Amino acid sequence: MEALTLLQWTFDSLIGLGLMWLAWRALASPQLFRAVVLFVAFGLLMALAWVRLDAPDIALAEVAIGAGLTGALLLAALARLTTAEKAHNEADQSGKRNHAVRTSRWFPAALLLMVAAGLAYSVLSIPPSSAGLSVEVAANLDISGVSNPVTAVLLNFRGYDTLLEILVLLLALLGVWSLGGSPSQRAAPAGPVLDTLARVLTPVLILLAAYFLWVGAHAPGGAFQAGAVLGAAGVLLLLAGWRPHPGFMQLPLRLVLVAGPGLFLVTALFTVVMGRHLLEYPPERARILIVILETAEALSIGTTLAALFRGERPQEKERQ
Amino acid sequence: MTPSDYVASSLLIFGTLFFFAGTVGLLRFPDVYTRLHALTKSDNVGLGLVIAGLAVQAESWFVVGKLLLIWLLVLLAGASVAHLIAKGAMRRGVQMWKR
Amino acid sequence: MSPAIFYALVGVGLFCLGLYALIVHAHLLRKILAINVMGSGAFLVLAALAKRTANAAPDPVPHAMVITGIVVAVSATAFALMLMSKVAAETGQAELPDRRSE
Amino acid sequence: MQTIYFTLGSFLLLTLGAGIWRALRGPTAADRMLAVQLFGTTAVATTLLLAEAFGNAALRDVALVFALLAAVTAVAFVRRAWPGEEVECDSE
Repeated sequence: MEALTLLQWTFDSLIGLGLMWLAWRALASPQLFRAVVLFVAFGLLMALAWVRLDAPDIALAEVAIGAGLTGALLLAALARLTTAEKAHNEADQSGKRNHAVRTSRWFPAALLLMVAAGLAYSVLSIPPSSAGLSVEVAANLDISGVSNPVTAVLLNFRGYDTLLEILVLLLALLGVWSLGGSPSQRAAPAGPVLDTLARVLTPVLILLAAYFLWVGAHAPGGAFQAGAVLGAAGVLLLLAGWRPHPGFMQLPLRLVLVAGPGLFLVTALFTVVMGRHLLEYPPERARILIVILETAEALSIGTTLAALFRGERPQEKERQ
Repeated sequence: MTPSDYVASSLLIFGTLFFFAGTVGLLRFPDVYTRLHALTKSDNVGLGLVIAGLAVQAESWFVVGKLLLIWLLVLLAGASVAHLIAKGAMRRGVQMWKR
Repeated sequence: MSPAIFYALVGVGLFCLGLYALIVHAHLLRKILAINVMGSGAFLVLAALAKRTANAAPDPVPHAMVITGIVVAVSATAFALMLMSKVAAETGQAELPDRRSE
Repeated sequence: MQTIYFTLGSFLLLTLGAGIWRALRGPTAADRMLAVQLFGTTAVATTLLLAEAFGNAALRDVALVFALLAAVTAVAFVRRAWPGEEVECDSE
């Protein structure tokens, strides 16, 4: 048993030190591409930390987003950045670049050491063991309609968090669209290998999203994980050169985007009108309500994430 | 330890050794193409052996199926990505190593 | 020290590392990465403190918060990256000017 | 068996750390991407080992997502972020 404890500590310290080291190297890297690559590796190691901390729900979301979406987003942004810099340097040959390194680094460093010490002190001074709210959640799990406590918290006990969260997601997309998006990049055709890869992986990803949606009621999984996997499928398709049907980019796209938040809002209003608290479902209908809400949300989250990656605002149809 | 434990442990250890070999190859080989070659050994054989070792211990056939699915997906993705990177490197004129 | 406290301390470290990089670096992409590292640190503190339940299952409420947090973080990152691209398209660089050099 | 799972898991983490050296060193962008690929596969193996060590079946789903999505970043690199001409750039 002693040896096992020692091994677990070895494992933990490798992950902890690895995280710190990767974050430091990523942030201090002189070259942007290397910083992005190290940051992606950092995200993967984060997922292993969630696995170790007995948080498979978080691990699923982190893997789908950290391994799939964040990396793709950062790399695409880096490509746009390089293009913009090149275009400007050609237009303006003088182009004196500003690489000024701020000299007074010791002041923020000293300040942050103090912040770190204060935070570490407060972490160390909280009670080393506490059940938190898990007792209350376990006691009320029966009326939540699902048996996975994390899904119960997300969709039932703290449903208003989730409601606001998907509104934030929608807001981010509106922000990206209102910036006018990026000039669409005309990449070379995908070639047979990438084409096949996208064709094989996309159905598997969609199936996996459906699996997470279904399994989320009683095991790790749920709308967020399903939505993240769907979003990754969309990103893969966009990268392989697939373009959505122009008809879909009009009203249908917008309907899918607002389906999740819209249904959630309607449910919230309905519960209030029925004389209950905001988003307090009647226990006997909770299960079916959660299934419907989760499906709509997963679709909306997935579409929003893919649209965020695409970045370009769908063209308005010419109105005569 | 039961006999199946011994089988599983040796498969797992062999698998990890392939991961080690893949990492050494990634560090020591001289150019992108040879490093790709080292990398795919970890993907295919290393993960394959680890999964075989875990499948020996699995409690149900469902778990074995899921493990095999994971391996197949890694094979597919690894092979495709290796091809894409090699092709991209050739098109961009990354020099091949010559003795 | 339990593993939970250890991971919480790592989270604190990541948060401060990210904050330092956010202050020191002038490049916008680095600032976005720094904010993401800060967020990861905060998530790690939350999830680690949820694990203080001896041998029972961890507290699900912080887990749910971290999941929503991860999705919000990626959408905010996407928006920030688009803003950065716009700045770069306008000015040709994505670096904040140093006031003293003007 | 627990001991073996944790020993091998820690060993895999060490090889991860060594592999990151390639991501730091380069010299080409493709080399850095290869390190991330290896990172992904090793993470799949580590997650599967931990699933067995903790007896938590849900962690196999995590490994499944790892396996599926490791390709997306690499494809994004090949399609979007790979600079037109490779220069043997910095090494630290």
